[in-house]
Amino acid sequence: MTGLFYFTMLIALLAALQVVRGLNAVHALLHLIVTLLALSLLFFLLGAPFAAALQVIVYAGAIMVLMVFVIMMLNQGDAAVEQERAWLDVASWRVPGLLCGLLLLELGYLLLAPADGGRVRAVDAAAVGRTLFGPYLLLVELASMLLLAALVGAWHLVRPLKNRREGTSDD
Amino acid sequence: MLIWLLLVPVLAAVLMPVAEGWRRDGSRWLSLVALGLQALLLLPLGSDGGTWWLESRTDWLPLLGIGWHLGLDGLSYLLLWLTVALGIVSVLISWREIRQRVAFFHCNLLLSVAGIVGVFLALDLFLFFVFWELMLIPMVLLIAIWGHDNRHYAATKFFIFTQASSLLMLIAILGLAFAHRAQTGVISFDRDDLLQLQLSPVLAHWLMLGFFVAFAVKLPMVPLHTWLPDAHTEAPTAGSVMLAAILLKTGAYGLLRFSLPLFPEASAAFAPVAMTLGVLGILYGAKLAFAQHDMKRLVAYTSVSHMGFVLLGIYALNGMALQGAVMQMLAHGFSTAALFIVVGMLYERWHTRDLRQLGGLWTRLPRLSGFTMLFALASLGLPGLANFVAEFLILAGAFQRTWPLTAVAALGLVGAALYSLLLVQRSLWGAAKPAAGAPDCSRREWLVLGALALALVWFGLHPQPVLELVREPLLRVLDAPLAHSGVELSSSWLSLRGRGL
Amino acid sequence: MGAWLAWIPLLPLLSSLTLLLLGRRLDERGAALFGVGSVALAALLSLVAILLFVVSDGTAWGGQALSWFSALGLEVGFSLYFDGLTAVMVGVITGVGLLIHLYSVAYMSGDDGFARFFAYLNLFVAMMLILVLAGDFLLLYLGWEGVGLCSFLLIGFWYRVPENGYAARKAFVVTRVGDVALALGLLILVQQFGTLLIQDSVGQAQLLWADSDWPFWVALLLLGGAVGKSAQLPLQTWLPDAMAGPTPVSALIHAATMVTAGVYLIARTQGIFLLAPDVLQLVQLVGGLTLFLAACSALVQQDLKRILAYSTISQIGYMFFALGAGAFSAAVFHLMTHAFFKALLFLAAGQVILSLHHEQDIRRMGGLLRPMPFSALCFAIGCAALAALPFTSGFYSKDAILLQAYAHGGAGIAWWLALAGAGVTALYSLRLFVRLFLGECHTAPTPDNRWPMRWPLALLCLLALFGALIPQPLSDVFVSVPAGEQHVSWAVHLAVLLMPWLGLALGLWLLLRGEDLRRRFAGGILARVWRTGWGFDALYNALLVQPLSLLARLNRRDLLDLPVGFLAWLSRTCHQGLSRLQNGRLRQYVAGIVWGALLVLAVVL
Amino acid sequence: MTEIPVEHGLLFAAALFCIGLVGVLVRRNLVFMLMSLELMLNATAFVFVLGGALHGNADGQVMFVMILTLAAAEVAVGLALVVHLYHRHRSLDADRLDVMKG
Repeated sequence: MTGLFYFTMLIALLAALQVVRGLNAVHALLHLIVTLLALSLLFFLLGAPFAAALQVIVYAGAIMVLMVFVIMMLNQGDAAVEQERAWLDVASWRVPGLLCGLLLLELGYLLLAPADGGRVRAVDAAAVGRTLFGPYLLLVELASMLLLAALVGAWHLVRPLKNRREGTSDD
Repeated sequence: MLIWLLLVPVLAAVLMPVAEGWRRDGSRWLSLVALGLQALLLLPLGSDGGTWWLESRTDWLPLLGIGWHLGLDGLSYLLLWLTVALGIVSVLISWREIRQRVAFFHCNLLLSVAGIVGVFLALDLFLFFVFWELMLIPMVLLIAIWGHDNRHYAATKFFIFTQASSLLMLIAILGLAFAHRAQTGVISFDRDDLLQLQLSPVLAHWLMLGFFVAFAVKLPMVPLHTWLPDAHTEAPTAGSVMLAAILLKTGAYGLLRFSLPLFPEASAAFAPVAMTLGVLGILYGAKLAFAQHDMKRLVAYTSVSHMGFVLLGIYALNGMALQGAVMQMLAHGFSTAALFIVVGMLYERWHTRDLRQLGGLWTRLPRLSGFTMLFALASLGLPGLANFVAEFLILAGAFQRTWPLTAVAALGLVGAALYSLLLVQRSLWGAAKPAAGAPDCSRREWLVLGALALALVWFGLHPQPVLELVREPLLRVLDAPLAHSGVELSSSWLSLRGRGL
Repeated sequence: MGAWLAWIPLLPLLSSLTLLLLGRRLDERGAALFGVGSVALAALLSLVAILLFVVSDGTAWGGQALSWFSALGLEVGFSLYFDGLTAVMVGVITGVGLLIHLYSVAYMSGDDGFARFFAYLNLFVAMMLILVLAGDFLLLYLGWEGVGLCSFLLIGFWYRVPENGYAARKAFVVTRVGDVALALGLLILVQQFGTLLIQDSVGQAQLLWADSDWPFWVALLLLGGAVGKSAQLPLQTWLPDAMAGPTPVSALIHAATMVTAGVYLIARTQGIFLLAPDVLQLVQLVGGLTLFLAACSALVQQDLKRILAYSTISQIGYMFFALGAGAFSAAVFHLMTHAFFKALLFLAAGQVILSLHHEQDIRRMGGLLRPMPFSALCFAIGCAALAALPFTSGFYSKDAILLQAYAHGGAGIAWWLALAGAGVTALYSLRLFVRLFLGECHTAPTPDNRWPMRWPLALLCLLALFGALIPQPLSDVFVSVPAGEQHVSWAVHLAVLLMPWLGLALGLWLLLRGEDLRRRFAGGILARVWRTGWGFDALYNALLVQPLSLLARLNRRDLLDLPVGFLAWLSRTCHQGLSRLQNGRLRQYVAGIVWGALLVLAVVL
Repeated sequence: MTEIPVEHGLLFAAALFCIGLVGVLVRRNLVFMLMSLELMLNATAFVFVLGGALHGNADGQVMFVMILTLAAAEVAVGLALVVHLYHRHRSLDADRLDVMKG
């Protein structure tokens, strides 16, 4: 079981690296989905089956589908890959790599200091539901409002440009 | 009664759009009516022997000791007349010059007048500060909207200078209020209450400086004068008139009404410095005026020079000099405003203020030139015109305090001759440069200039009404230092050498 | 008494105002009627006043007519004072003034500023009368500055020529320097006595200032004012340039009346000057030096009016010399006679100039005796009086000055200068006459037969010849200065009498040798120095005018604005620097956040 | 249940987060930046779930749900912006989108 855990972690990290390095958007997206699925497995292993399910359904399902659609809409071909290759020269990696490496070092130093192991305990969906609609009810409402706002915003932004020109004259 | 003096211009300002809709020159007529109404309100007022001719006191924010405390005495009365008169003049001279957003222009003008009236009436320091700010904003707008080419720079500079300095005054006012709480347990912004304070010399000194800087910027005093030439040059004529004739006077008024009575010892100790700065202003302003090519800028620098006399007179701290200072406020109000109006009229005709492009105006516009000559002569302090009485009294008063400084200040008279005659010579005399065909004074222009000329001659030959009017208030200002301080002023710094100057 | 005296200056003043306001609607006749009529009335009134004064055996009239203002600690009124000195001055001003007004009607006819000219001229007469009638120093100061103003306006009367404007401004500014000194003197009086009434303050000075420093300072400052107005050293440079004005103006203002105001002032405040013998010595020295230097300058000038201008400076120098020597009444006497003969000379010169179509250079004149006999006669009389030839009015007054001065103080440097000056005066008078009227005629003058101009000249000729006979009621005015012990010997008398003849003889000798003074000195440095008025103009130009205008040019933009501008620049620069960070690059923002996180973590660690 | 040291889980989250961060910093293509952002969100979400599992209560998973919501909203709006910007500028280069700079 522990072995599986570490193996999944490795897969997630490798897939994530591929996402960051990838030149083709669709390939990167597929790697991202691999990462998400790996995380879902990790959640399951951590005794959070509800989270794992949500991760698969909502994240890997709904959200990623949305991204696939958009990538299809943008319809970038081989030229885009060449573009990415041009943008991702070695020089552009240096500073971000350095920064993030430092950040990782600092985080690692922080996290490794108190070596205090512990057992993970399973929390089932019912418990999550009770908490969610108990003390966190307000948060749920707020989240729903956030989603609504995002919906309206997204709709507004992707209205065909021609209509926008006629409706308002904001540029 | 007093509240109506304030309300009339405010109401008129609010009604401005209505008047604009009523007829084409509606806003101009409404402004005239409002100012005329104010004049009518002022007309029947007179002294009843007490400190204040009229006083009204209502609570405003009693918790903070802020009251709606207004009072009118001879000094305010005189300056209110000046305000109303020059307000009317400003409306009249804008008749042709201002063509855009006319209603808004007059709205600003009247609001500014309201603020100035408030400044001259307020006896509560908080209220005073409110009015002080109120008169500033419309003025900035007048410059920024209807000014000449570089108006935004000038308006911003004017705004920052006055705002920064009035911040210092606000701090000083708060300091006074808290000092009052420390002594009596009650916070108060009322001038009457604050007059009773016993301040430690150090505190008094710093608070006095706060007031002084705010008023000195408005005055303006020389190193803090640099906003003035820009603001004057870029403002529309009415704006320059209001600035020169009235707004600058609020600084001197503030010194007389608040700075001197509230901090008698500190002011007396500070007087040598202030007088030196005044003399510096006289000479420096004259020197800069002499160097200018831009006629309006020249007149603006003469303002610096003339107001240096006011500063010198106020801090000479004796009756003669104070009366002279008030007289100078009045005379400068008329003469400089008149010169600005003349420049405005020339600009209207030829669209230039550059002395190098003007010249020989006597050939082109004999009547306007005659007026220009008269006003230039007033500005150089020719006896028989109002400025002379003022300058002589100031010098005579200052001489009793310190003769070396006064002797240097008197050189300002030579400077005045230099720049005034330069103005006359370069604009009126010589070969006629501007194109012919511009009309001489219209009837409206004649009326305005004639009235100002008459005022200058009248107060030059018969300044007694003014001197009478301010005698009592000024004596009260002088009483304060003597009664409170017990410092023997006259002998200790008859000569400034003793003070290490 | 007193109230109606105010009408003497008021009449010309009102006429002046009328002309200023309505001048453009009046034709020349109307303007002349106002201009001359008002002065004639004023002259009539002053004649009445003088007669009444003499009849009432010479007690001074004074009186407060109206209050001007009363401030805290100072009261000033429009008060008038009339005594013998005033009588002389008023007589000279209105008398000579009337003649010059009459002359001007013809001289100025046809000028498009005719009404304006008379308005200014009337204003001048009014101001001058106020000056001499004033019983209060401040009122005197009003007249003092007023005449300065009129002088300015009239020098610049032909305003289209730029040089006239400069000359006018120079005249006003230079005299203003003196005026400031005068004003400071008045300030001392205010401080000490709290009053500016002339008689009161002089009286108090004599009572209270027996031994103090104040009389020295007051007298010195008053002298400063007098020196400015009367074009004495060191403020004499404006007068020759002032000749840019129309000739009647030169006659009235810059010869007969205004420039003698300084003499009047010192004579009026004799009480204070007597308390300050040092200053009185200075007055004498100033007068002596001025009269000699100016006479030398007059010797080599080539402009007709400039010769007369330097001669005026020189003659006023005589008056100052006399005042300083204690010969007050002699000074006033010379003031009067000088007014007569110098007005005569100027008006005659005006006639010549007009006939020669505004030619003023004496090198292009000559031989005018035949075409212009009347002018020649006038000049002859005027030059004779100027040179103090016997039995002319100038002879009596100059004799009086030199002899009284000797009697009071003996022969000091100033006295020798004055004596020598008398010779030089005769020399340049002769030169002037010879250059104008003898020799060959180079030009074709129009005849000088305008009678309106001749009448005043004829009267002035009479006055220049016999003016010395007019009695001066000065006996009560001046405290008689204790006469010195100097015995005036016959030798002194003889020297004074012979000195002008000596000058004439020298001139004639040179003339017979066929040499002209100008040619003799032409190449010489001395002549050049003399011609430029001893280089005072250049000196002041280098010392004062140039540095001042350089300063003005350098600091036209107001250096004090720089710190303010620097603050504005600083905040704008900072703002631009910061706004560069806000560049809209998303990735750099993120990098910024990461840097921040790194830092915070590093601090926490 | 699984027996792993907490810090290993946390380290994994940190590593994932840093990878995502590198992506945001390095990529100029907006779509890739959004994907990297998803990585970072997931890293945080993992920490929450881990914490909840350790303490044995549901709060961690509640927070996960919230992050999920947030991610959904963010992706919706973000993608809408991407589409819009692509229409306007014909490019997905983040460095070119600086027209609002002061």
